[in-house]
Order: sequence, then structure tokens, then C-alpha cells
Amino acid sequence: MKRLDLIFSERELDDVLTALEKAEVPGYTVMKHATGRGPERIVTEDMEFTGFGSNAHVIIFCEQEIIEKIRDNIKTVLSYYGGVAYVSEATPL
Amino acid sequence: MKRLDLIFSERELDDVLTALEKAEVPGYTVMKHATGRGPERIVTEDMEFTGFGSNAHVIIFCEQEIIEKIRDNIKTVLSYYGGVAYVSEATPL
Amino acid sequence: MKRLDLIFSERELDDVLTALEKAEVPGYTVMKHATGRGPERIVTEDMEFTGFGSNAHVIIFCEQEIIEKIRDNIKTVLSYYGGVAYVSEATPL
Amino acid sequence: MGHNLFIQNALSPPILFFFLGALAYALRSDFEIPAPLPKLFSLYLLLAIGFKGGIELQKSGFGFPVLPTVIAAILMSLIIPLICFLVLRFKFDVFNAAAISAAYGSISAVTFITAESFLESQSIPFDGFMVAALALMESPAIIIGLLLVKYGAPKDRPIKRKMKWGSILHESMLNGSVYLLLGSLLIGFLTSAIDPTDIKKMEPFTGDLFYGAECFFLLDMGIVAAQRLARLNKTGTFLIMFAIFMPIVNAVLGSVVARFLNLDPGNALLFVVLCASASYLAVPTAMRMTVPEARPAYYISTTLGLTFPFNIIIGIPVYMGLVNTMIPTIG
Amino acid sequence: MGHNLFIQNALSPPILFFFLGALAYALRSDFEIPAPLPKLFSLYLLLAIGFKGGIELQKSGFGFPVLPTVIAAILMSLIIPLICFLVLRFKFDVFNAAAISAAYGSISAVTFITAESFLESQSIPFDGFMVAALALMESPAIIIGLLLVKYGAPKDRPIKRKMKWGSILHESMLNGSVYLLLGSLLIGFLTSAIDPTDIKKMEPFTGDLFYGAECFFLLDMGIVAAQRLARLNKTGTFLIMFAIFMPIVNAVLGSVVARFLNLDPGNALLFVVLCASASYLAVPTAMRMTVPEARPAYYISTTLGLTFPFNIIIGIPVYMGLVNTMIPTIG
Amino acid sequence: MGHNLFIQNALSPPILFFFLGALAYALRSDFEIPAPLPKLFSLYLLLAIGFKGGIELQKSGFGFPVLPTVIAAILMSLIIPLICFLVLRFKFDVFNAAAISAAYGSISAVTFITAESFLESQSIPFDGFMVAALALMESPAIIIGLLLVKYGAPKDRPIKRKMKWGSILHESMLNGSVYLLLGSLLIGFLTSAIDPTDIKKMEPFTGDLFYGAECFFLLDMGIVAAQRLARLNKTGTFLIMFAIFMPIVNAVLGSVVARFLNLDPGNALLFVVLCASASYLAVPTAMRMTVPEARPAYYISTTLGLTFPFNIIIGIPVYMGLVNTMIPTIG
Ligand SMILES: Nc1ncnc2c1ncn2[C@@H]1O[C@H](COP(=O)(O)O)[C@@H](O)[C@H]1O
Ligand SMILES: Nc1ncnc2c1ncn2[C@@H]1O[C@H](COP(=O)(O)O)[C@@H](O)[C@H]1O
Ligand SMILES: Nc1ncnc2c1ncn2[C@@H]1O[C@H](COP(=O)(O)O)[C@@H](O)[C@H]1O
Ligand code: NA
Ligand code: NA
Ligand code: NA
Repeated sequence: MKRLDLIFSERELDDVLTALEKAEVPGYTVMKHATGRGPERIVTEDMEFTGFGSNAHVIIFCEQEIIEKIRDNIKTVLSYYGGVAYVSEATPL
Repeated sequence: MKRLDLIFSERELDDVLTALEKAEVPGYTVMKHATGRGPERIVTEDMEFTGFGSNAHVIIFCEQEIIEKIRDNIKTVLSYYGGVAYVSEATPL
Repeated sequence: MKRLDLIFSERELDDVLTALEKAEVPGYTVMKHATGRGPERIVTEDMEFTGFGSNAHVIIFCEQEIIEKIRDNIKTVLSYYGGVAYVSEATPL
Repeated sequence: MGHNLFIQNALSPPILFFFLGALAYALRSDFEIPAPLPKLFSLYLLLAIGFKGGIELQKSGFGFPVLPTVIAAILMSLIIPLICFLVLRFKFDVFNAAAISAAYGSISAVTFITAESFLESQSIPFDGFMVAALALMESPAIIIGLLLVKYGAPKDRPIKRKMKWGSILHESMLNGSVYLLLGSLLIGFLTSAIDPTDIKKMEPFTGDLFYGAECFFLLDMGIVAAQRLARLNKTGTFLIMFAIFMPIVNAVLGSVVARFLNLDPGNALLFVVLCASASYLAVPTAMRMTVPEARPAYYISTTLGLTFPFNIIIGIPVYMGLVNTMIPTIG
Repeated sequence: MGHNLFIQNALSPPILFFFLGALAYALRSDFEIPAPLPKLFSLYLLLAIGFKGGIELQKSGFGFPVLPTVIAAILMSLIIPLICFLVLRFKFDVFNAAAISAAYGSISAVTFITAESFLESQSIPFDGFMVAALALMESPAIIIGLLLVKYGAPKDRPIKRKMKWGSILHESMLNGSVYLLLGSLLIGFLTSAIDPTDIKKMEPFTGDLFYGAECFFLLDMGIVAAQRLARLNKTGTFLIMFAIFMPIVNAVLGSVVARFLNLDPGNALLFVVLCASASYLAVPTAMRMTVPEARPAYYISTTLGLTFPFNIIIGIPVYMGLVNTMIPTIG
Repeated sequence: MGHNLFIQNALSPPILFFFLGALAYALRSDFEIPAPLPKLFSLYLLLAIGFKGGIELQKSGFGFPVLPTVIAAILMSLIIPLICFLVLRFKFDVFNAAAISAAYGSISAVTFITAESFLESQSIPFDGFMVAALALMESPAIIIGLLLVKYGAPKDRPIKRKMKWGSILHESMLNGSVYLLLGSLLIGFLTSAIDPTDIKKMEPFTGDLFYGAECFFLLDMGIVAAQRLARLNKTGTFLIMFAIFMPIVNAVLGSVVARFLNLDPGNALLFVVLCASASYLAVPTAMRMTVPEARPAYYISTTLGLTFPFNIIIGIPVYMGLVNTMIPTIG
């Protein structure tokens, strides 16, 4: 099994979740209110009250084949608005 | 060393932490307010004000042998109420 | 690529981020409001209103060489105030 | 006149803010109220109505019509879930039927508050002791729900899940929102018995601020209800029908009892609203813990996405009409 | 007297709390207001000024000077971004120039509130309908900004990013804070038409509490502004100059229009402040979504770190002086 | 009469809400107030008491009894930690003894507020300038704590941890809650000097709302205190004894000084309460940063889980009795 970590702006959350549902992931977990810095942008906590939104961290545990299905859609979203996506190994307990 | 990721409903947090303490984990980290979707349930942010609670994401860094000790207890909790548990490799910095 | 997970008291966040910037990490993500238990301390949610602060969970995706650059600085901070740091493998999506 | 009531209700600030929230979702505005801010208002409202109810209960004492009304309310919260269960068993298994039934036997505090605001703007008097009825209708419904599961569930239910009386009572009485409501009621009761000047000092917080906080909370409820409504299609027509018609049936039942109790029109409306409303706070939480076999989508989405908006927008003025025909005001 | 005004403004509670916040950052105190508490106050302020504005609009109707003033305000929010764009194009690409321009064409609600508090403490009357101008100046500025990108952007902009009218209007009208402000305005307007007693019941929440909540929010704005100011060095001198001098230019423009409209000094000041202030709520959110090529650091750090503090601390009394010389009070 | 005071205090809304919170934990109710809502109330209370204290200080000026009282308070916050340190060194190392001592030398703002509410409900007058004493007792206790570590710590403490004067002063003066309290005090002081109408406008926020917000906060403190109390068994009997008896000793000391200062009964009670109470805000934060060797469980669990509830429930009426015997009211 794989673990996919996506980190991107909260404002694109709906788009990303739609992409995940389309790829028929077995499930996902979302953590909002993440801040951070990337190559392009700094996201700070005050973004929240300005309505700008902070980052969301989405974790998906799934099979490799689902990762393949996700790849293109997610990459489009991330290349437009910024954000990162990493895959690692994970075994069910 | 291993890294164990548990994601389940906040309302079972006390049970899970008790199970972890019994297995004598060296430590754990809890992140609340996670939302998500699993095979059975959708957990959204409004669950919080209804008193329903969102999900908790618990991370444990520990030795393989502790994982073995944890397994049964955690699986019982998760099979009853839902939630996921994954193990991956991790090395201390 | 590597994934570095740091968990420590929110109050040291500025020090840690400065250390990361010095090592020229490509980016990082911060999640605050984490609670937990370690070998030395219990961090609970009420710490927040006492001004004590809860934990921060920082994730960095970067190359091995950056990890080397980070190591010493981070270890000093963590050995003084407590906290954990683990490295694992990760591949860009 | 019923038409008029309907418009007046729909154009009151709480309902308008509810619409504003719902519209934000419908129009896909990025307007949102982040957690845990809704929780703040929810806690505040429970604390304030409990506290004010306690003060009123101290004033009115436990004589007539307080005690009969409260007892009748408790009975309603026991009977209504049984009726609902019979209806729901046509389509649902024991677990889901019991969980949904418990929700409809219980009450919605915000619906109750909205009905009070409606009465105030209509200058129709009502008594504060009705809050006691509100506070005491949550637990019995939960108990009935759990009993239905305990005795109705298939024999092969895993042992772990077999419920003991202790945990049934714990879930029903110590649920977070029941606890805060009952606790604040008791504090209001005690305080007004001992030192009425303390009541004055609480007034700006629990009293003056209340209406505005209610509006703010309904703004959020609008968003939440719209989200739930949008997902309702998955629950099937039967449940959608149930979520509209069951409250009406319960309201009619309630109005009969209210007439029997000889309640004033104001109190009668509140009684009817308690019967017609369904819980999205205490009951779902309790069911989630003790009956994980039931699908939360069924009992939360219906109460929050359909029954709640129906009651506050259409129900309240309709029930007022019902009460007015059932209970003729003298003079 | 101008000097006097300046001191009086600087020593009013909202500004003092702003300083307290800024100083906390400067002195590296660990004082902080955790998210989402600032959001609570931000939502509250928008709701309250919208609601109160709606009531006043109901009172004043749409005759003179309401309609001309509101139209003039909308025109200003269309013209100012164009002027800004011309200036900014000397140093910035189309994307950044358009985004910054939109921010300066739009308004800052908190600057407006602070100006109202200033007028109140000076006992200078002003009209509530100016809130309508405030509410209607956000969207046009966003539209102009997006149009500047649509028609000014290089031809090879990826297709996906080509904006359609639908999404331009969506972003400009349904942005969270615009939506709440306009919605509350409408609710206030309707409520005061239908049932003025409801207004009374809202008053403790939307009225009495307002000043204190404003102070609390400015405490947080002080921290945020100081953080942004500290990072401004990366944006270059040109932008820093722009963030100070452009508001002054816009203020002068605004005062000319205000005089032309024959506004009272109080309303004139508010009009000038609307022109001079820049948005850090609606515009940045909209730009982030539709013009990701622009660097947020440019349009947020300048408006929040420089223009906002400049306006509330120095700008308001200076603009008052400007208005006083432009519009001689009779008697 | 002492018995009577005790009951009256225990049945006041703030204490009743405190009990409600504590009971929620004891009964394992799932009632909770999620972070950061408690922080909101904590910030609010500090801002409001600071602001009101500043206004009163402006009224009273710096003559007698203000200056002597404030100086005496500061001295107490320097002497008490030294006494505590001597006692604690029997069982604890330098780090823990110093950290706990600093906590008991400092104050608890909520204990102070509760004492004020107690005085008000007893119609015993007191002066607002006592808030200045409150605000000025946190920093000295922190400084003494850090000096005890600096000069008492074993020679082989790692160099990095050797404290410099700069960071000692920084921690003690710029700690988040000290900063907000002192800052608001100053703002209240300035505002009431310059424009008293601004005070009026703050009143609904800082004044009217205060009592209710205090109750809400104490509800949360009840949960937190009960959690801490449940974990106290790990700290040992010595510390548990210390957490009860040291406040009493400090109270007696305080009452002697209060008599010496010739304070009125109301002010005397507040003075005694400042001496008897222990910090769970500023001191723990400062100690955590500068003395990581000390175990937070020791200095937070005792102050929050034992000393705080003891003081507000039993201490205040007992200290009132003490003050009444020490300072005979004339007439
Ligand atoms: N190397 C990285 N490691 C961890 N998080 C990152 C990294 N790069 C970017 N991020 C996160 O992704 C967000 C978007 O980055 P950006 O691509 O600059 O828009 C940042 O705010 C960070 O939270
Ligand atoms: N495949 C998955 N990847 C990540 N998170 C998951 C996954 N499946 C379930 N979850 C999380 O576990 C929670 C409980 O799932 P469930 O088993 O449906 O009750 C969900 O709300 C998600 O947050
Ligand atoms: N083995 C572990 N696994 C996960 N998190 C840990 C572990 N040990 C410590 N932590 C986290 O690190 C924080 C600081 O630990 P400490 O070293 O006791 O100060 C704790 O509050 C936990 O959140
Ligand atoms: Na009901
Ligand atoms: Na402008
Ligand atoms: Na003390």
C-alpha cells in the first residue's frame, strides 16, 4: 500500500477532493489550518482571517494503481496554484 | 524504527490512548480536528459543533515490538467504530 | 527524496524555522495545536490558554544533503526543550 | 392571517440570516465560519437558555401548569420515538430505525429559541418554565432509542456492543449539550433563589446579547443545513417524506395534548414545537457512540438538512395557526 | 488644530490597541491571538456594519445625497485601479500591477470603522448610508482588476487560466466578506422596514458591543500589520512609496469629488477614506484564485503592512484637515 | 457568619459554573470547550480588567493608599517566592523549587476577579487601583524565580542555559498575559485622561459583559482544574500539602501587611488574595522557556488543580473572615 501526502491551499480543497473521488480512493483525511513556505509563497496564520485560507494537508492510504489514476489531475491543480505531493510506502497495521 | 499512523473518531481518543499507554509506547502525538471520508462515513467540520467530534490523527514513533503489542487492542477499537492504521519505516534524525 | 517529521513545542517554532531556512530547505509545512506525550512531558490542550502553547508538527520534503545540513541545529533545539525528529523515504508524485 | 404570520416569520432577522447562510452554500460563495466558532455560539445559547429557564422556573415554582406540562413533555419524548419506530421499520433495520426515532423524539434547542423569538415579535406571552420541558426531553428519547436497539437488535450482535443500563443512562444524561443545558438551568434556579442581584449582572451576557448571537448562529446553521440538504438525495424518498410529515404528525399530537393541558397559546406553540422538532446535537452524539451500526447520514442529514429548516421557516407559523384553531383565546 | 486632531486620533482606544499589538511584535513578546479568533471579530464587524448600514439606508431612502454618493463611490472604485495600474506598470508585470491596483481601488472596512469612531469622538455627524458605498466598492475594483488581466495578459497565458465572465462576476460578488457585508446590509434594510422592534433586540449585539470588538480586532491587526511591515523590505522601494503616496493621491481625488457632491464634512471624510484605503480581505482572496501569477506578498503586505496603518494613524486626521479646507462648514 | 459567607460564595454563579465544569470531568461527561475558545475568554478578561484598572488608577492618582499598596504588593511578590523556595528545597532540586516558588509569588487574575465578584455581592467597597497591584506582581516573581536558578543552579549547567539579564527581563515583562494586562491598563489610564466618552463606548464590552464571560471562563477552568487534580497523585504528598498550606501562610502574611497599610476591608481582601494566589499563566510560560529542567507538572498541576480551586471556593470567604478579625470596621 502507498501513502500519498498532498499539501496545498485550502481554497483548492474542493477541486482536489473531487479529483480524489473520481479516482475512487478508498478514503482520505484532511487537516486544515496548516501553514508553511514553498518555493513560491509563504502561508501564514493571518491568511485565515483575511479569507485567504491557509493550507490543507491531505493524506490518502491506497494502492499504487489508484496513485496512477490520481496523478494527472492532482498535478494540474498543484502546478496551477502551487503545493506539493509525495508518495511513500505504508503497510496496514 | 517504525511510524504508526492512526486516524479515527475523536470520541474514541481516550480508549486509543489508554491502549497505547498499556503497550508502553515511548510517546505519541495527537492532531485533532481532522476531517475525511472512509469506506463507511464522511466526517465534516460541522460535526464539531453538533458534539459529534471530528477525527483525530495520532502518530507514534516506536520499535517494531511495540507495534506488535499495540496491534490487537487498536484493531478492536477501529473495527468497532471505523478508522485506519498504517505502519511505515522511519529513522531517527 | 526524504521526508523529515519534527514534533516539538510551539514555543520553539521560530528557532526551528530559522534553522530550516539556514539549511535552505525548499519548503516546509507547519501544523500547530498538536498535543501528545513524550518521555518527559505531557502536552495537553489546556496548555494553549495558559499561554504555554501546544506542540507543532513540521514536515519537510527535501534531499538527503539538506537533512545533513539541518541535523546539528535541530538536534540542539530538541535536546534542550524536548521533541522528536524522524526521517523517512518519500517520492514526488 | 396565517399567510401573514408566515411572511413575518420569514422576514425576521434570525430566519433571514439563516437564508443568508443557506444561500452562501447554494451560490458557492466562499463565505464560511470556521470551527470552532459555531461551537462557541452553540455553547453560549445552551448556557443562556438554561440559565434563563432556571430563573423562570424559580419564579413559577412547580405547581400548575408547570409540573403537568413537564411530565407531558417527557411522555411525548417517550411516545413519539415509538410511533416513529413503527413507521421507520417499514424501510430500515432496527439500528437505523431506532437512531432516527430517538432523534425525532428529542428536541432542537435552536428551533425552540426561534419559536420564542417568533412569539416575542408577535407579542404573544409565554412562560420561561417551558425551557425545563426542553431540557428534560433529550434524555428520555435517547433512552427509548437505546432500549429499542437493546431489545430489537438481532441476537448475534457482538457481545461488546450489548448495552448495559449504566452506559445507557450515562449517554442520555451526561451528553455534553444535555449536561450544559441542565447544569445552567440548575445554576439559574439556585442563583435566583439566593441572590437575585447576581441575575442582573448576568443579564447583559445571557439576555441582551442573546438575539444577536442567535442570528449569528443561524447564519452558520444555514450553511450547514444547505450542505446536508444537498446530500439528502442519497437517503431515499421515504426518509425525505418522513422528515417533513413526521414533524407535522408530531405537531398535531402535541397540539392535542397542549389543548388537553389547557396551555396558553404561547406555551402551546412551544410545546408543539418541542414535539415537532428533532435533535441534531445530543441524540446523534449518543447514537454514534452506542449504535455505530446506524448510518449518521440518515439521522443527521434529515434532522439538520430538512426537519430543522422546515420547522423554523414553515413549521412555526403553521403550528401557530394550528394552535390558534385548537386553543381559542378568550377576549 | 491638525496637530491636535492627530494626537486625539492616536490616543483613542482603537489606535492605542493597534499600537499595543504592533509593539508586541516589535518587542518580540509572545503575546498572540490564535486563529480563528481574529476571524470571529472580522465576521462580527462585517455583520454589524452591514446590518447597521441597512437600517440607516432604510431611514435615508435612495434620494439625494444617497444615490449620487453611492454612484460616485462605485465610479471611484473603477477609476482608481486604472490610475494605479498606469503607475504600477512602470515596475511590474500585468499580473502584479492588476492585482495591486484592484486592492487600492477597493476598500478596507476596518479603516472605515476607525474613521467613523474618529468622527464620533470629534462629534462630527455622518450618515449611515455611507456603509452602502463601502459595501459596493469591493466588487467593481475586483472586476477591473480581472479585466486588466484578461485584456492585458500575454497571449500565451495557458487556456485554463483564461477567465470567463461568469467566474469574474462570481469572484467579485460572492467573495466571503463582500457577501456577508451585502447580505447583512440587506437584512438590516428589510428588518427595519418590517419590524423595528427586532432592531432594538439586535442593538446590544450589533451596536453596544461594537466599539469594544473593534478595539480587540485592532489589537490583532497591530500584530499582523507589524509582521507584514517587517517583511516589506523584500518588495522594493517603489512599492513602499506607492503604498504611502497612492492613498494620498486617492484621498485628494476623493475630496474633490466629495466637494463636488456637496457632502457634509463627516460624509466627506468617509468618502475620502474609502478612496484612500486598500483592501486586504476581498481583493486578495479573489486575486489569489484567479490571478495566481501575481505574488500575494506584493498586494497583501503593502495594504496590510503599510497602507492600513498609515491610513488609520496618520491618514484619517490628515484627510480630515483636507476635508476641512475643501469643504468649509457654514456656521 | 463565616459559615454563611462560605455558602454565599459557593452558590454564586461563577463558582457554580466552576463546579459544573469540574463535575463534567468527574462524571465523565463528554462536555468540552474546544481550544482556542478558552483563550478567547482569557484574553478578554485580561484586557477588560486591565482597561478598567487603568481608568480607576486615573481616578485615584498615585497618592495614598495607592503607591504604598502597590509597592507593598511588589515586595510581597519578591519575598513570598523566597519563603517558598526555602520550604521547597527540603524536597526539590533548585530548578523545580525555583519554578514552583515563582508561581506562588505571582498571582492568578481569575482568583482576583472572583474575589472582586465576591466583594460586590457582599456590597463591600474596594478600589480599582488594586488591579495595578495585580498587574505588577507577575514580573517580580518571575525575576526572583530566574535569579534563584541563575545563582542556585549547579555549576555544570550547560553554557547555553546560563541566563542573561536581558532574557530574564524579557521573559518577565513581555510575557503574553503580563503584556496584555499592563498594556490595557495603560490604555485605560490614557483614555480616561484624554477622552472619557470613549470609556462609555467601551463599557458594554469591558463592563457589562464581564460577569457572564467570567462565568463562562470558570466553566472551562472547572474542567481543566479537575483534569489536573486527577493527575496530582503523581506529584507526592509534600507538594499537595504545600499547595494548600502555603496559600494560607501567604494569606496571613498578606493580612498583616494589609493591616499595617491600613487598607479598607475590601482592598485588604484583594491584597490577601493576591498574596495567596498562584500563577498558572505568566509564570509557567516563562519557566518553561528558561528553566526546562523543571517539570511543568509540578508547577502547573498544583496551581491549577489545587491552589486555584482551593482559593476561589474556600480561600476567599476564609480570607474575608481573617480580614474581618484583623481589620475591625469602624461603624
Ligand atoms: N519541500 C516542502 N516540504 C514541505 N512542505 C512544502 C514544501 N514545499 C511546499 N510545501 C507546502 O506547500 C505549500 C504551497 O507551496 P507553494 O508551492 O510555494 O505554493 C507551502 O505553503 C507549504 O505548506
Ligand atoms: N484510505 C484512507 N486514507 C486516509 N484516511 C482514511 C482512509 N480511510 C479512512 N480514512 C480516515 O478514517 C476515518 C474513519 O473512516 P471510516 O472507517 O469510514 O469510519 C475517515 O473519516 C478518514 O479520515
Ligand atoms: N515516540 C513518539 N512518537 C510520536 N510523538 C512523540 C514521541 N515522543 C515524543 N513525541 C512528541 O514530542 C513532544 C515532546 O516530547 P518530549 O520529548 O517529552 O518533550 C510530545 O509532546 C509528543 O507530541
Ligand atoms: Na421532538
Ligand atoms: Na480605495
Ligand atoms: Na501570590
